[in-house]
Amino acid sequence: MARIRKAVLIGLVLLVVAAFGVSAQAKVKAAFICQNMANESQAFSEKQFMKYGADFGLDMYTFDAKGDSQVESQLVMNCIAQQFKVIFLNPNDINAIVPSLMQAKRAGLIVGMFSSDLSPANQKYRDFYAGSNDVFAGKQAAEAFMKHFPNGAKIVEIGGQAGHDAQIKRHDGFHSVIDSSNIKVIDYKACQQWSTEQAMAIMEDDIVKYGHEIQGVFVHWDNGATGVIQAAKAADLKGLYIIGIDGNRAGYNQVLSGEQAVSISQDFVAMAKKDMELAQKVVKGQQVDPINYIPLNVIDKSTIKNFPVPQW
Amino acid sequence: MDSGGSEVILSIKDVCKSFPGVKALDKVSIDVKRAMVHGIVGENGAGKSTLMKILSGVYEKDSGTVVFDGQQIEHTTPQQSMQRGLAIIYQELNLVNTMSVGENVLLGRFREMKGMRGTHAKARELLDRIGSKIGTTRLVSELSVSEKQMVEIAKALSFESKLIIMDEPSSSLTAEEMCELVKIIQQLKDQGISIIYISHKLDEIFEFCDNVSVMRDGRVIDTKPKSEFTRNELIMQMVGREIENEYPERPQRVGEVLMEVRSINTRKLHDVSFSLHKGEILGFVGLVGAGRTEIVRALFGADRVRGHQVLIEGKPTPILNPRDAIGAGFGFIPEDRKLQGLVLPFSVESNISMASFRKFTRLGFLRKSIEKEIGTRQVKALSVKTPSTKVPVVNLSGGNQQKCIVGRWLEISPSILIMDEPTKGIDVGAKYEIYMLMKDIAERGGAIILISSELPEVLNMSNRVLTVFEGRITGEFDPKVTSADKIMSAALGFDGECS
Amino acid sequence: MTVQGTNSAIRVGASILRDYLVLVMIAALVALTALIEPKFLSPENLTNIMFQFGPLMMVALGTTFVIIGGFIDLSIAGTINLVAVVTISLIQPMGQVPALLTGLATGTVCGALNSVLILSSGALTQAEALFMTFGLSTVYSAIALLYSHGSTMHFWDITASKSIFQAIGSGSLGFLSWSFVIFLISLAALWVFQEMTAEGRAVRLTGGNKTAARLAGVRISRSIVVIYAIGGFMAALGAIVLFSRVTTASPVIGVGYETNAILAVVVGGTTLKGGKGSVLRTVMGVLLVVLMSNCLNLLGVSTYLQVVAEGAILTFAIWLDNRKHM
Amino acid sequence: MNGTGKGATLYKILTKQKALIAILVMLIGMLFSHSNFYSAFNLLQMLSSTSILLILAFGVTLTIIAGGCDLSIGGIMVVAGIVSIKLMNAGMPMGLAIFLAILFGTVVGFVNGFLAVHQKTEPFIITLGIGLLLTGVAQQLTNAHPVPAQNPSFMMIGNGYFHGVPNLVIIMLVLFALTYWLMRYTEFGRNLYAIGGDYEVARYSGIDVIRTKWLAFVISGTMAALAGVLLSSELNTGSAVYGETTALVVNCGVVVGGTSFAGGIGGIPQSALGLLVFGLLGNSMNMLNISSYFQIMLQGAVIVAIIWLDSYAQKRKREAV
Repeated sequence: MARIRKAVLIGLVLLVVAAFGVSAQAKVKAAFICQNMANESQAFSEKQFMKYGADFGLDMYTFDAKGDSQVESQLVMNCIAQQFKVIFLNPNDINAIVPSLMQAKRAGLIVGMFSSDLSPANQKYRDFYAGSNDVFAGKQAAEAFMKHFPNGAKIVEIGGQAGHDAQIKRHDGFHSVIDSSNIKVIDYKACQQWSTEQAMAIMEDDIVKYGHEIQGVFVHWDNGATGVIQAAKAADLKGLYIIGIDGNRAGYNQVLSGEQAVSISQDFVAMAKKDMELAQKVVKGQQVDPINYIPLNVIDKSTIKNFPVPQW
Repeated sequence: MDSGGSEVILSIKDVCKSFPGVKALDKVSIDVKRAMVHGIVGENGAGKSTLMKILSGVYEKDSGTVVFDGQQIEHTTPQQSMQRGLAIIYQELNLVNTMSVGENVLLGRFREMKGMRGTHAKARELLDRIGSKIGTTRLVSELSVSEKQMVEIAKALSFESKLIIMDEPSSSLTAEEMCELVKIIQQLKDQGISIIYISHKLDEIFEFCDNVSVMRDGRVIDTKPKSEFTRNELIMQMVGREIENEYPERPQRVGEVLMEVRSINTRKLHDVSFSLHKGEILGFVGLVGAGRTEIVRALFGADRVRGHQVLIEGKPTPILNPRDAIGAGFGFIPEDRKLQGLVLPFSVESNISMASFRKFTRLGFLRKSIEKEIGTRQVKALSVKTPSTKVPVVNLSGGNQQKCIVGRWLEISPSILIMDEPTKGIDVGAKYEIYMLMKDIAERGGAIILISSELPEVLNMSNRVLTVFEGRITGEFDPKVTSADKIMSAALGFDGECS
Repeated sequence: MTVQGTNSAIRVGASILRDYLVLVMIAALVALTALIEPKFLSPENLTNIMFQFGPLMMVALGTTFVIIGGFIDLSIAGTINLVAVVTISLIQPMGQVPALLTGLATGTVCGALNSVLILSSGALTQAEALFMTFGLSTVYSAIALLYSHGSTMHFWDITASKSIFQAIGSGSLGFLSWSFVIFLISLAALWVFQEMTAEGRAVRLTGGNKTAARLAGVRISRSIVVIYAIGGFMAALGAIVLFSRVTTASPVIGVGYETNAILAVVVGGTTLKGGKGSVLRTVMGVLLVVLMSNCLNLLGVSTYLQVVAEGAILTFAIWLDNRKHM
Repeated sequence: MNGTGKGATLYKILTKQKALIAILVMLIGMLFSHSNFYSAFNLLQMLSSTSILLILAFGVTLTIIAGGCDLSIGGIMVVAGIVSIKLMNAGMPMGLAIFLAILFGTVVGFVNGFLAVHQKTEPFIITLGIGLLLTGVAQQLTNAHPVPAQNPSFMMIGNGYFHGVPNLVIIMLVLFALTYWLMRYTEFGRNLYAIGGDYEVARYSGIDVIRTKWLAFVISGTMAALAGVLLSSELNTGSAVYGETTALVVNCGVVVGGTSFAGGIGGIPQSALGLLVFGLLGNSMNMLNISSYFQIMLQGAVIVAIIWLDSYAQKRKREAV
């Protein structure tokens, strides 16, 4: 018993020692608070910050909010306590993060939003924003449908994780455009997780219900599109016009093979670089544009050759 | 204090109670007088516990009247009956193990006692009244059985009880603790408190009861002053037939040494060594907690004990777990039938076949027809009363449940059968059958290690007894020639007897 | 007499209703849905259901034994995550058969590891097992994340042959899907284990009363290892069916499976108290859970209300099932 | 164990309090880190952010000590938060909205108690089902959109300070004192211990077991709703996605602290320590910049280690022959 306890203690102490050996002296201490490292697009973004941080004179650290709004606001507090100069964050919930950002501003931190921006009323609590915004992605998807079906069509929409920021924005952006068109969304369902299997199950059930009525599918994420494609294949339903968002390897390959019509991609590399560039300027005391849109890439059969193979 | 003697404190008239399929009580009438000890005897299933539960308010009667202390009682709850002055001490001790003595004595009356301090003060006072020195802040889980009994009595006294019902209080008490209890019963009687004393043990009934009622099959057969009963009459009324002897003759064919046990040492046991002969019943005598159970558990590999040596027919046999023990020819009937012996919701058959998997499996597959044969064979051999071998064992009476465990071991015909309290909570008739089985096993060349808190049982059944005191073996006796007193004093670790 | 006769007939009817409550609920659900949406009974939809219940069914079948044995396993989600990413990543370097075997072995090892930790600590209560496996689930998930660096892996990254997985995912043998065939085989094997083997009986006895079983010479330690290993193996099988079906594997693919599996097992009528239950009951439980989502989808009920309905029906089923034991 | 007096007592406390040891180890370990861990700001923030989990834990502890458990708290929490904000946004005065939201928790607690105590359903599985149901209710109420609060003073409850101490910490401490008093110095609390220790004995002793245990679930539901309101105030938003794993984490924390799932053993201080282990661990790991996946692993490992050690100690005690 005593031996075990001792071992645990020694282990923990070693861990502590190892950890502070790592912490080097800072240039400008900056932190990226990642939405959820278990989500691959977010994990990819985190890698970009780590990779290019030094180029912008930043000593980058990353934290993981684990998809939890409360953890995320705690991490902001944590960064204040650790006297970070700059924080970048991609909020799980743009409203829930505001109270902690108020504190961050009061403590004098430079706050940069990544990928999604605060609502206009709260934008005073951040310095700048770089991103392409899921609302736009949703709008782009709607426009792509309208372009492909000028005479109207019946489509279904399959949402990402219910209540998740990206799911909400993609859905809202999509509907802000599609609702005024002649394209009819005959069914909409969100998933309980970003689960390919759930997207597939919903699609299967939709196929049973609507069969060949369905002409197109808007699915909130490319990995979900994988499930939709599998469901369509199994039911031998050809010629579906499928649009997904992300532009990751799944989306890229599916567009390449013709199974998916369009993948709308956010350029996380450019987004991260832009965010850090802005931070560098603010640190130097220069004025920056508060809102910086990174253009979305609409990857389809005709444009795919212009894009490199995505790294995630 | 009232004059006592003839005044009736509790009058039960024509009380009936049915459960689905069973008539548990059939027009039961009993009068209990003030400041008297009223014994109630009867086999298991006679309806004693049901009657007590109706009195305490756990069950509701179907018909009949109950008058307690001049008040007719219709609907009642345990709380109300306690407040009226009717307390009950159940067979399974009724204490919360995770709480302190003081809180247990005054359980559910924290507010009334004005907090923790008041609770402990009142508990101290009550314990002092029965001359007990148990600390009120001790955890109940750390107490011995007799100490727990004292706590129960203090709890009963806390309500200013006029009548205390004791449901088989002695079943887990040793003789010494029993002396203590007798003294307290006498004290309570002197204070004008009536006692209903439920027991199987005729010795106790004859020792201190004033009146005795006999119950059988949900009916009261007879109520008389103790002095008007003879022992045989009492037994006959309980069983409904005449039993000539309570115990069969001892097994006759003791042979050479079968097993030798050398120096079991644990925190509780000190250098325990003994031998066992073929065809012998070896009894262990000692207080609960003296180490009797620990010795046999160590022997059987049930507890983690290392360093001792077991030689069976001269060959060293390492036993690390119960499985090894069974392989070496042991059988084990544990002290707690329900917790350690049976899988209650399972069928009679699978409870019997539990230890003889090897007999009805081939290549890892069960052969159910053989299993059924095993079940049927043992049910028949031991005349277990059950409608079928598929019935859940929980539906059987205590004695029949015990027979299932015995049958489990008989099926693998062990050379050494350990029986820890084999007749606890079993009625007289079933007891005799179990004694006959023991004798039978021994005479067919097996050996039995018997542990019992009922001294007459050990002394009458064993060929040889070992006394255990504080983890040591303090003596070896031949019960045929040695007096019970002498054996008892060795088991108590002192000379003298209780007054 | 006649009154009594009717009464007892009612009583018998009620007891059948209670015993086969899940079946009754399934029947009601099917009838209701078929009435409103006739497409429910179309062959396409039946094929759908056959594919949809694959992964949960595997996982729940394994969990059944853990629960019969008187324990509980929350590490399933972590195990699925780990097995999915490990297996898919090994198809390319090792070839599909070794990858498949390694995946199944990984799951079994995770399960066995659960039991080893439980046994070594002497944690013999369900609650201890509950929290220990909850912690282990987190550990397995973290390993899956570390192993995959958080990224999703896809079939088309694999140039080597992956025909087995494709067959499991969407292939059919006659009118039965391969995943359904795997289910039937596992069900048969597990049913034989449960009903006809000594070890199956030992598991049941362990769940019924550990102390008594041990004192009667039953190897309860082995039973505990066996139930968790089966749980892990079936979780691995579930993971493989799952990622084959969707042709991708992410390190969070198994989220929610542990509670769904336990719910399905309990709704089926296997009691959490241990000792009682059957894989056949679990099949009914899973059927109810999967049918419910299928029916509600077809009826056009929103995802949110589906969750409400699911929670309500499950709560009701558990409550009713409990009534019969009272 | 052979020591005497204070030494022995200290040893006993140490072997019983795995959570306390873990906390001490972390506190000592952090002394050697070059971080700002030991700043008043950080420590208060850490405490503040653990407060909501602690409040949930206080309620759950009551049910666990009574021999039950409550896995519906996550669901209650999110629905209560959403309800309070929705009502406020609809123009209801803040006090009334909060009151109604908390009342909602009381009602759910009442239903839980009915099912788990009165109907004697397995509390573990039935509260899991209720929790699932409530998650759906939360999604339905909000259409799965987070609802921001429009009343600025609502936000101040969860984000304000009182003499430099976060409000949340003060509320948590008040509730700690209240529940501690309830469990230690009232008949209700002592009866809960008795019920968890031995249900039948408590019943035979005249304790109204059903009502008392039922009340524990009601309190747990109420506290969960209160925590939900506070969480929504802290984040100024109500959303269906909060609290997905909260229920398991809180119940686990309570057990890690030393409150036995078998019932009858443990207490409010133990639960507080158990949850603090998680709060402190998360904070320390962030301070040390341990990478995310390792953090997840370490968290799991700590749970496994503490439960393992606890079970092992019990096994040793059982086997000490």
